[in-house]
Amino acid sequence: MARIGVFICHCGENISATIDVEKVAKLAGKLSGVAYSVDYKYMCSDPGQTLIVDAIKEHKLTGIVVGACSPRMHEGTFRKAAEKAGINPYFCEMANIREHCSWVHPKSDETTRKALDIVRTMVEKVKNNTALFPIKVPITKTALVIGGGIAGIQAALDIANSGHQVIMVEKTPSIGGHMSQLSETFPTLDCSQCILTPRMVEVAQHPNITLHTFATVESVTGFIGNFEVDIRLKAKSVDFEKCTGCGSCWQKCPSKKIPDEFNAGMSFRTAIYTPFPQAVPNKPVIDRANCTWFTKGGKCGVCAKICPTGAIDYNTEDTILSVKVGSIVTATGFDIKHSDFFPEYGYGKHPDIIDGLQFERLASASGPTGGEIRRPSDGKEPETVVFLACAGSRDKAKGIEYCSKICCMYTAKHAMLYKHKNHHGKAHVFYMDIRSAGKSYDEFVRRAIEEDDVNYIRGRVSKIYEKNGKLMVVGVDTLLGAKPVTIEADMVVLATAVVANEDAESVAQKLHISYDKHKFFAEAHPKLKPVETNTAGITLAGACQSAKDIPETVAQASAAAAKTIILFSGSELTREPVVATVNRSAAPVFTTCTGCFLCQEVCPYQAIEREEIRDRAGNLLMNAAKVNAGLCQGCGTCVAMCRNKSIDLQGFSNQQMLSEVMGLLNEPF
Amino acid sequence: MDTNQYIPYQVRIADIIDEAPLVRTYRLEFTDPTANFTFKAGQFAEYGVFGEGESTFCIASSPTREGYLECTFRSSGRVTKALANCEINDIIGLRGPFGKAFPIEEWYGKDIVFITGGIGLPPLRCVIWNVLDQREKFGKVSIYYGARTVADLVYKEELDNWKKRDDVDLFLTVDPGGETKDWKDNVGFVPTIIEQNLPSSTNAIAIVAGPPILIKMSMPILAKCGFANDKIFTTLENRMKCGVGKCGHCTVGKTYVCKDGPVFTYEEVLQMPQEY
Amino acid sequence: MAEPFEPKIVAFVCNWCTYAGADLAGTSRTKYETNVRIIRFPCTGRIDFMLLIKAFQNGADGIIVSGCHPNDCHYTSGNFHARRRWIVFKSMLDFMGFPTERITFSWVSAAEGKKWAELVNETTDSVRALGPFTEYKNLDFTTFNQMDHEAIAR
Amino acid sequence: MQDKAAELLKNGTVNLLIGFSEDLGKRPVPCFIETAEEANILVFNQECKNNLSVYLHKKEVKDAVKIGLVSNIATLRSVMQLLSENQLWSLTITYLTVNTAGALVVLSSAEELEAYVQANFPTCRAEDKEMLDKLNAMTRAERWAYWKDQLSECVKCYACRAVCPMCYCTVCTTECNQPQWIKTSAETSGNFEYHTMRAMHLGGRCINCGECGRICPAGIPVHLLTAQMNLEIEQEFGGKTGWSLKSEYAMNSFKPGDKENFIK
Amino acid sequence: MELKLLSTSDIAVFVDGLLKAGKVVVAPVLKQSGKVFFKPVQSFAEVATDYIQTAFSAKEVVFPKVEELFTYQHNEDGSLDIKDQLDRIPETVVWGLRPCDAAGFDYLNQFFLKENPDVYFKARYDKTTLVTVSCSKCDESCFCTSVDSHPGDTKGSDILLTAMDGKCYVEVITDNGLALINSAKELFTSTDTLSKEAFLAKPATHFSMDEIKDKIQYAYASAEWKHASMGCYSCGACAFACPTCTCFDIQDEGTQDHGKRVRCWDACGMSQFTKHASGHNPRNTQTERRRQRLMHKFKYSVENLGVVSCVGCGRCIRVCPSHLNIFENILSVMN
Repeated sequence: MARIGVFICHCGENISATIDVEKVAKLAGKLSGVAYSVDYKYMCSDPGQTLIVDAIKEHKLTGIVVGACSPRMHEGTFRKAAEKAGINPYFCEMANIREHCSWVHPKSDETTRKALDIVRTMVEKVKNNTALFPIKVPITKTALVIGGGIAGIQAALDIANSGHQVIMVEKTPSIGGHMSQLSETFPTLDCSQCILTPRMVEVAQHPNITLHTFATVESVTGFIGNFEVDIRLKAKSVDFEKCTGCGSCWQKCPSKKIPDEFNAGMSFRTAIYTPFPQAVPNKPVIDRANCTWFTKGGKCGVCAKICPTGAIDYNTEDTILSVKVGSIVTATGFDIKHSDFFPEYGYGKHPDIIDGLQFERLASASGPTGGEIRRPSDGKEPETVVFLACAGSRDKAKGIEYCSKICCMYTAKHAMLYKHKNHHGKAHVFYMDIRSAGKSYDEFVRRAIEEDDVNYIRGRVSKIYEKNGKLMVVGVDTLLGAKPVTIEADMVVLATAVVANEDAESVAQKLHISYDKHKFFAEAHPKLKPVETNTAGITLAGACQSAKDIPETVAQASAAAAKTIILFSGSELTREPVVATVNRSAAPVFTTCTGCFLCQEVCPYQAIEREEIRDRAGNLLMNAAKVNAGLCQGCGTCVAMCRNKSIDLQGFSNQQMLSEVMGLLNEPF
Repeated sequence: MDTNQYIPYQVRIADIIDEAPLVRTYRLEFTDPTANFTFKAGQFAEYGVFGEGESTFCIASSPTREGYLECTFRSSGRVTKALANCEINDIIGLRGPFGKAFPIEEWYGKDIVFITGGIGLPPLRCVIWNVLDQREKFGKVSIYYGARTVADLVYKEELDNWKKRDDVDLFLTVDPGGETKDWKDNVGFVPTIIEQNLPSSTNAIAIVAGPPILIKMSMPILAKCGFANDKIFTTLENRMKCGVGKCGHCTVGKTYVCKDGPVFTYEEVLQMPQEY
Repeated sequence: MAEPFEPKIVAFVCNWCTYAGADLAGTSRTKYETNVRIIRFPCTGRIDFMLLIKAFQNGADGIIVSGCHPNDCHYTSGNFHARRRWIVFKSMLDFMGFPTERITFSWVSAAEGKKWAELVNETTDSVRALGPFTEYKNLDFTTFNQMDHEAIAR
Repeated sequence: MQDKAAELLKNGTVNLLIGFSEDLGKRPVPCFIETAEEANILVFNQECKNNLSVYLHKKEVKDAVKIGLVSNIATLRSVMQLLSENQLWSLTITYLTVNTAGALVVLSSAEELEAYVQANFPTCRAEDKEMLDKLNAMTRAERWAYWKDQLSECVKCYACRAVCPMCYCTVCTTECNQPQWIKTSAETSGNFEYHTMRAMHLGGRCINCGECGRICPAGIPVHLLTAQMNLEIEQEFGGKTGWSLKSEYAMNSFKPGDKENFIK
Repeated sequence: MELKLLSTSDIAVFVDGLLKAGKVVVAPVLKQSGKVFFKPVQSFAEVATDYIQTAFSAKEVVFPKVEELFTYQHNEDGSLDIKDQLDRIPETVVWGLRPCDAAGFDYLNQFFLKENPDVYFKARYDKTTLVTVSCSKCDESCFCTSVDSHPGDTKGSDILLTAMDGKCYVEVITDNGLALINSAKELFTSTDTLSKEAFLAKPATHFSMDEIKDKIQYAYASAEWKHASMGCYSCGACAFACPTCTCFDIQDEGTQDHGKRVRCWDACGMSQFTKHASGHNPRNTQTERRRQRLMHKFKYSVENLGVVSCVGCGRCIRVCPSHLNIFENILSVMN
């Protein structure tokens, strides 16, 4: 048998007060396989550790059990000691006779017996321990940031500024995201673009950032530190090398009736276009779905003719760019429900029932109305505007139980902006509750109510219909005993629910990250890992995880960046070797794994891969599971799942756990 | 009352020699000094770790050297792993001796050719000692021994002093790629080495032990040298449990390797189904 | 004279919640019955049902299985998988007529030192009341060589 | 069926056909046919109960690659389950079965197989249901006595494992000896742990063909254990075994809302 | 060899008498599974009478499926105690086995005791008396007449009972048997005439040992083995039901400190049976394994012990999950 050393700690009085430590040490010494056993006042003290080190050397011990406090306390300490003595640190186990014994039981033979049982159990375990070595995973020190909104921008800049390479992928022709559409931001009412555009430019000019706009992520393989990503660069039809961004092409473009996404459909753009004046990069792309050249087969071609640098090339095609990155920040943002989602409000058929984003554009100086609040239908200044907070949100019936979080604030902002621009106008807000937690948020709402006398009505709006040119908003005022109220409005603004992007699910599947039932991406742990995902090396930033306002988004983005920078801080990633392994042996057995891959499902980390085992001639003999040590976190759920015990967990192996049970229940004498 | 063949002797591990990776030699002493345990070269025993089970391998020491017992094993299965974890002074179980021995007396005056590889040497070591201890009774003695790598050679010390002896021709070899830079002996598979140094078959006995492949490869060469099948001896190693011809694990056709063997002439082996 | 029966109880617990909870019970000196012996697993998901059977086979009178509350699993889903396993395992044993009340399943978080102490006490009391778990050991007296013992007894 | 089999063998769609022939006692015996000439020994009737899919794991069969499989619905269902567990990937199988109308049906692709199985999906066998109800009606002590008595007859011949298409592990837990999980000896306690283990491993995978119980030399109704498990699992978590080509194994998935009324 | 008469009504009296005398009586018992097993009984009332063949043979009485070889215990001082349980084996009467089973005992006796006597078997065998009942019924699996036996065969029995026309004829074959009779002399009356043939079952005869004995010599190479074994699931049902299969495994149960070493039935048909730790398996295919089993029954045991180790009880045929049929296999490989 092995040569185990047992070291029983008095922990001053903490253990010896209720446990007869001498007796435990003496009896432990008789256990089969125990070559040396001793008790000492403070094992964790320097002399205590020296005692252990010397004993290991002198008695040629193959493993040690320290009967003392919880392993969560001092396991590291004693493993170092073991290492110092020249044995593998994982041949050290702790018997928790303090927290689990001496501190919770009275002084008695029973307590002493329990202590001995605990020690014996660990002796049986350590007999079956094996030498383990930390797992090292190389790291590609380049980060991929998916999404060029404020979240992506913030994360990219933080990572780039720490000296690491960043690749940013944005699906639209320009970065900036939703924030660039906003007029002014609560609670400070400073101009959104004024604070955003410098950041956008910084991204474009940053030496460490490679920007790919009009591009999407095609596929992701590999694992933490070693992802391989294929990026689809959509055909821009414009050679950015040659293009100077002079703009003559889009000024001359004949197809001018395309709804402008940037202005939330409230104005039109051309087929060759830059989304907005401050776009980064400020160079146009051709929207092939709406370009006559492509829809009508080679007709038109004006832009090509007009272009002074000959940058237009109708023959460019999508290209796939393969990159290697070490970590991925997912900042794909969000979408909102549009007014067509609400039958009770006429499915958005009425042009003057608009959503929040549309109002942002109306209020924005760069918007279709140059910042004047005019209603879409006839361009008149509305005298009465009704704002509906919670349009869709917190509404089980609509399948959106959650709170969209930002609506209360921006509705107050909208009302305020309206009042500032139309001093005689009336602003009514229907709300369920006002949620204005956040630094100087509530003050902001109060300002809207008190200074800008916005009329807040607590209650829901049941329906909106048109009556001789007015929008009749029918609701109740629950504060006045559910008294029905009807307001004749000129314009209605719906603070529609924040929802996940249409393509959220497919993105998640490409990234192998999980998502909740609303398609928002799931964090690895709701409390302790709010930024990480279950796939090591992939982090989340911004509203793709859940509805967020700007400060929160920026904070999370910086957190995601920090996680990335931490990962990049070393040349390789070193991990505890407590990971699962699938057995392998010499031919003709190769492995006992039958390749049913039922274990793959239970792994929360996608750490179980498929390995094809082939003979010398290259014929496929069998498929077998293989654990990626870089991803495995060592929970061992797969081990308990495996019918033929082909997977085992280092440090908590089947042999070890069963030996513990047997050792515990079978007293030797 | 017949003796209970399932009750093991208790033997204490007196000494441990690490021969090669995973290969250990134990020197064993009987806890009961009165135990009268006598055996012949080629016999085997069942070595047991209580709680784990028993494993079969031959007795590697020679009856001509009394007072102790040696066994050499490679840890592969459950029992041998448990055995390998034993330390000096641990008590293990021993049942035996079992099986037929090599008819050494019949070989007096003859040349002896030992052919073996890897962990196949232990079964022959017993015979080799036996022969060397009464060297004068035999003719030429040559030993062909090889292993995968230098590290895998067992009984390194003995190999050295056999080499020194001028009354023993030792042909050492390691598989290609298994050599170290200071390796002076042959490189190549055992059969190749035999072909390069063909032994004479006149009035000679050949003893072959080792992995099945080695045996299969060597036989034609020996035939070429003119060894008759009944002049070639080998020892089979099938799975065994009881050692006394009851449990049926070791059967090859009608033959119980444990009691009818493990020592067979090649002629006898050819009579059997090729199920070993 | 016969000692009063003291049950042997084995606790299979996860490292992150219940083990830590038991540590907390210790650091806050919460006293409880000495009958329980803890075996530490990384996660409840790691606990193989065979280990429970083995424990009973080797003389355990009662078993506690405990881990993180749902959604608190350090590995996000280990305890969910475990829970499903226990649902099936329990009904399985029940179908075979096995006294499943000798197994206590529980969620004990790292903050619930007190709950841990109570859990141990309750379990100990109930198992003490159930008496020693002999049914399992007696199983073997149905095979031939064991009948010899009975024969001698007769 | 004989003609079809002959045809398949002749035109090389199938190298090896697994079906039934009869022995002197007119009992159906699994047979393995390699040439069209032998096809005339084939029979197929109510007595052909064996789940021949278990042979698909046999080396000799795997070597033949193109297999013809005479199947009853249980056999087909087990093949479905096996496919969902990523097995049989090296084989191309043609299935010969007889539908309820008594007509020969030939299925030559996994998709056809899935469609047929789902269209003819068997319910829990009446006799099993009856026994299960009987057992569940017993007090627990009675059930313990029942199984104790039954399992005491188990000799661990592992026939139940051998005839089970889902027991395809190259090394069964019973053969793992590092550590030794299951006692080798057929003492009742060891038998108990073996059968519990087997039931746990088959719950949610077993396709209720009932073979293990039918062929047990000691007449132990082991199939009831897995049948009961399947019922429980179906009720608790839904999903049917051998229903879909993609894995719907209840035991490697979970719902946050799974019951926990038994957890303190 | 004596011949006696016992009135059928006295059978119960006799058996219960044996029980009172403290003997363990192992007899066929009908269990809920509908199968009949040899079980120790407490009274004759439990004994099943109407059955063709028990599910398993009675070999378990002398060769239990689990035999405790010894217990071991490490002591505090490092010493080790080893104890066997041989002294605990009780006097046993096996009641109501079939002549084929008794013939099986005859083989077991030779196998275990002829060479390297097995003390555990001996201890049990010496304390066992076999009371056989000749067969009036048989089924298509029975083939004892093909292997030099018949439904009234006395081979291996201590006593053979043949029940006909309300009386029970008692053939006392051995001293053991005589001793048993004498324990209840009063129940038995002497008689001298017995012609039981008319009352015996007539199982079909498929071949004769003589033809086997020479044809089997060439069977090894037969291509038929593959067909004979393709259907084999490689379980141990046939071997465990067989009255003459003797293969076993030896296992330790317990910890390294204390526990027991047991031997338990094993089967040469199982894939792991001959497998080396290295993974090398001398009999790697089922063809080789089934051939080994059948050749052992009909050839090897004849060569080793001079007796066929198949008694024609037909159990292997009844229990085989895929209905492999031993005599059909033998016929096919011989022709």
